[in-house]
Amino acid sequence: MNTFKNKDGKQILMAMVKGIQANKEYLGEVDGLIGDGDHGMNMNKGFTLFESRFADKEFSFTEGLEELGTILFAEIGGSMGPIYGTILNDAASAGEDEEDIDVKVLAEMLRSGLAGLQEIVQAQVGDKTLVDTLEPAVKSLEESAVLGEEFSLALNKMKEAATDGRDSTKDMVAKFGRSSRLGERSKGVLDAGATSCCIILTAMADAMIELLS
Amino acid sequence: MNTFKNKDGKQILMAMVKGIQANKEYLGEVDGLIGDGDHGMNMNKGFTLFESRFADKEFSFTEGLEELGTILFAEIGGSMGPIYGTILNDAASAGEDEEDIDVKVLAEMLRSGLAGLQEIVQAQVGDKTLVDTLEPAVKSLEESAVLGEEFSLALNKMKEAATDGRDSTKDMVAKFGRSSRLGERSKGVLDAGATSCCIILTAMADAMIELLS
Amino acid sequence: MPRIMNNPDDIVDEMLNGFLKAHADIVEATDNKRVVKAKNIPADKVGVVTGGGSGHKPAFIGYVGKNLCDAAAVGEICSSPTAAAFLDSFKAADQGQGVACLYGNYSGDNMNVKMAVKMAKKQGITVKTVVANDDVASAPKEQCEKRRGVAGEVLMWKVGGAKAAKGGNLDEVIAAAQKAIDNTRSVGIGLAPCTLPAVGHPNFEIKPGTMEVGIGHHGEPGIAVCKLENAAEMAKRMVDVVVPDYPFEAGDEVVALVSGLGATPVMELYVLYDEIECLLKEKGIHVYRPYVGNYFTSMEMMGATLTLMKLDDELKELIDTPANSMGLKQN
Amino acid sequence: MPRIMNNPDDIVDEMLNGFLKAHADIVEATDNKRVVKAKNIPADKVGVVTGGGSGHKPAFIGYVGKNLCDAAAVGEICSSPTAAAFLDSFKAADQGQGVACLYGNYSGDNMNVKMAVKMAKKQGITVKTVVANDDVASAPKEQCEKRRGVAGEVLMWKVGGAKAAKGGNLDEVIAAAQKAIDNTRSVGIGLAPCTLPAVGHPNFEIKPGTMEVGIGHHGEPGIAVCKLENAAEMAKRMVDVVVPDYPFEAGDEVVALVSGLGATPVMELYVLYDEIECLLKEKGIHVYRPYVGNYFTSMEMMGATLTLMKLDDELKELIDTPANSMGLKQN
Ligand SMILES: Nc1ncnc2c1ncn2[C@@H]1O[C@H](COP(=O)(O)OP(=O)(O)O)[C@@H](O)[C@H]1O
Ligand SMILES: Nc1ncnc2c1ncn2[C@@H]1O[C@H](COP(=O)(O)OP(=O)(O)O)[C@@H](O)[C@H]1O
Ligand SMILES: [Mg+2]
Ligand SMILES: [Mg+2]
Ligand SMILES: [Mg+2]
Ligand SMILES: [Mg+2]
Repeated sequence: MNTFKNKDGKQILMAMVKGIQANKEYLGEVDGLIGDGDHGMNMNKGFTLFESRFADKEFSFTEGLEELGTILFAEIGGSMGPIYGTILNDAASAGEDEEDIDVKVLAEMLRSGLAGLQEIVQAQVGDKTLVDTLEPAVKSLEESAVLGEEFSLALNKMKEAATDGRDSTKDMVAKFGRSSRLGERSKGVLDAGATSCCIILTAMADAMIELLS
Repeated sequence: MNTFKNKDGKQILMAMVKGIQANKEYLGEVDGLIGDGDHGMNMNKGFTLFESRFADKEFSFTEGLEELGTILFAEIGGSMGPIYGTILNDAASAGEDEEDIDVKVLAEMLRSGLAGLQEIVQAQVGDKTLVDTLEPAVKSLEESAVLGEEFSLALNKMKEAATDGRDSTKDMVAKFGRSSRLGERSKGVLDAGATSCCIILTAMADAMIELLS
Repeated sequence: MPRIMNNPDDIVDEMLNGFLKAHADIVEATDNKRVVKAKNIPADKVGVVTGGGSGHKPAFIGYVGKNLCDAAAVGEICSSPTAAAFLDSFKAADQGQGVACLYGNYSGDNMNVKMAVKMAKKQGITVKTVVANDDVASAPKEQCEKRRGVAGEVLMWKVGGAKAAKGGNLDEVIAAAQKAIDNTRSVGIGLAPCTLPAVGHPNFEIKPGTMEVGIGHHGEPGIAVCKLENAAEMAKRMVDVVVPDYPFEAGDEVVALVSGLGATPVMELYVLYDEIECLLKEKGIHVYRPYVGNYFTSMEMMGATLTLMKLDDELKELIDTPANSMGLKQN
Repeated sequence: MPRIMNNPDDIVDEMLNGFLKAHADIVEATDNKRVVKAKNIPADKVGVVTGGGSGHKPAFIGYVGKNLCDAAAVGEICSSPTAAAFLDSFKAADQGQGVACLYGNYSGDNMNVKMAVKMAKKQGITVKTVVANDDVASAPKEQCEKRRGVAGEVLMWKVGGAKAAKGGNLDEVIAAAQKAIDNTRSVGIGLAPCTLPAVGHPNFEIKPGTMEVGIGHHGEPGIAVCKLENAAEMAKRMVDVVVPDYPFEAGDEVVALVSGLGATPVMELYVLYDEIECLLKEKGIHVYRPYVGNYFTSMEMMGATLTLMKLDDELKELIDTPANSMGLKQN
């Protein structure tokens, strides 16, 4: 299949939650190296709050993204509230009228999320933030859509692009956020946001692939 | 010889100073076990102050005791200021008119110091304080005086009495001072004041023995 | 780190409960449990708001009170409050004369404040902002818009709060607070790290026998790691960072604020202040008003910050205005 | 322990230099460098004096000020001031109406105060004393004359200072201070030890994962070592020691003072106070006035003390009297 039903999307959200929960400690460690060590905790708090409120409810993929985004935004604060809140909410808005999600719709949703983010932060590719994961992931999906590739193939390619993007942050000097004050000292380790973004996109893609098969 | 000249007593005082300085850390450790760990520091501060003010001056044994006592009393404070200050000042007063110091004079001096102390503290033998060192030491000197023993022999006996007295505090329960709040928990270790008193008396006796020979 | 806490996830809410009970004469709760407001805000004055992550006591809620901030938004430990909390703080502080939001330069706070200001505008509340960037060690002077806000924020709140209390309009309050922070420079020296309660181990390291010069309030590394120095040397190092940056000069009158980072005994802050005051005097810089104590901390970090603010007549008057909050009481 | 200091032997003198510079509006030096006095002591009032070892900031000099103590004698770290310092404090405080010396029950202080009182008498100054013994854990009730004075001393100074300020004569001041301490009970829980600067290593141990219930302000062990508990359990343990000893009963109005021991973040004190207030409320005990903060510390010890004082009309009035010192400012 090349599409899944938007209304079947709950399990995708739940997989994203599991991805963050399983990596809480790891994300804290990554953030601890050049940030303040709370990234795993912040993300886990928001995603777990979503889980506890919505595990027993029915919701579509876009509804789930919207609710998760709103929780991050309104109840978590920090940098992650506005950043992931904006990405998720804007992605949800772009897809909320769709019954079926295909490569093209997903690409448009994530592009919309990224565009929303870039309205509030100035970070570009190369600045050692989650933009370094998200931008190549979105681009990969867009290319797959143009080429008319299979959804699963597109998702696997996106995962690779996200992973490469994440890894690319290792040799970068941070330009935004807490670690930007380190200058050259910020080199040599992954960016925490780029890492969590890769975890989220990977969990999402894997859950979609399962749904598609 | 069975006497030494009061006016030759500077080296006795300097030996007492060295005794405390050499045991600063040790006294701190002993006090740390059931007190607050500052006994070595407190004693060292007072004795070293005395050294720095009087190393270049001439003074007799009783003058030295008086000056050391006054420094402890007026500049150190804590418990040691009044306690050793009183012992030393009262001992000095009892001997200040003597040209020659013999067993009897020394016994009277230290008895006088102990009596002065007991005017300000209630501790008796058995209460795990420096009284447990000082009282048997004084008694030993008094006995030697009655028996007419050689001064050196008397001093060696006094050292033994002081050491036994110090060691006797090990199995006692503290009744006064900081460690008294420990009750049974104060058993098993020496009392800090009993230990410093033994160090002072031993250094004093050894210096006197040297002076006598 | 042995702590007095229950579930670390609840520490901020429980702290707020205790804070509100302990200081009921000065502050009160609002409908948003992450917003604390001053009691009896005088009518018709410009509202003054701040906010930031928790774990910095007395900052931020400890500066809500008379002639200081009217409301504060409360975040998780070391994490910006939500935009919603900032918005509700604006509402709690607004008396129809607009709101001055005086906060520190951290990316989370910047984003959340920006969004809250937008939302407030839609609801008819005018909010203007001043962003504290007093931490010299966090960026070179040419990029001072990147610098963090640290203990200098306390002086910004003092000045902005006093200006509002004296009847300044929104632009005047903003101008005074902006002048306060523009005239202010800080630097911190860290001696031991802190631990996020929910993480349980320090998230950075200061090797025994070393110190981190220019450390941030969350352990952000500074400009140099060097061997642990004595108080006189530390004082010189701090003065040598802060004084030339502004620069403070002979004849200047300043506020000098020495704040502990949390676990350093207050006794040691006085030792440090004694050295600093002597160095400033040597340079002909006169301390018009000293503040020494725990004014802006990072849980149980050890170390201290030095903050200097150059005074003019207006700033003197505003610094001298009485104030009453948990963190700052002045007659 | 990374410290901000120069030679540890000079830390008290250097701290005093910084303290006097930082609080020149409240205190001033005297001819005895180990005696600090309040500025502008009103004529014709009873003098109020305290004193004790250093390292307990704000105690003792932090409670010298308006409507509090008029002078304080300063000792070495954790060591009683000399008799001479107490005597000079009496002289600094005396306005011809006699002096109330309000201090804590430690053998060094007892000896030095006793001698100083004798010397003062020879010089024509009448001094009467109240010895604080509020620490429940330091001796059984039958031997309460052996108990240590801890944070309850702050309330004794507050009450005694206010009574003197209101024109009470020496016997009235002594009676009020004695009533204050008789109505007061405290207990401390220690989570981490402190280190004497000149010694350089902690002089006692609190094993990780454990806590010392009933710890003294110098690390004197208490009544039990138990596993580290959460805030709710610690609060219960403290309330269960303090409440039945006095005993405080339903309908009682109390002052509740929760003080940090030094390095515990103030945030955690609020968490603890929240729990304590709930437990007291359950018992029908009403907190008339809470104090939460670092009121009596032991350098960088971690942990907290709880102090309760039963109020009557006189004590309420005296507790409510404004005060101004470094450690306690109250309008
Ligand atoms: N201004 C910014 N622009 C883009 N991304 C940012 C910015 N600030 C922070 N980030 C992202 O947020 C991540 C850190 O998140 P987190 O640790 O949760 O927040 P905080 O930095 O407030 O502690 C960084 O690794 C980075 O990817
Ligand atoms: N009330 C007292 N009576 C007799 N000796 C005492 C008393 N208080 C303390 N001491 C002696 O003082 C010693 C402790 O001295 P030190 O550590 O210098 O003072 P502090 O206890 O004030 O820290 C104890 O070991 C004990 O011998
Ligand atoms: Mg972080
Ligand atoms: Mg001791
Ligand atoms: Mg953070
Ligand atoms: Mg001591």
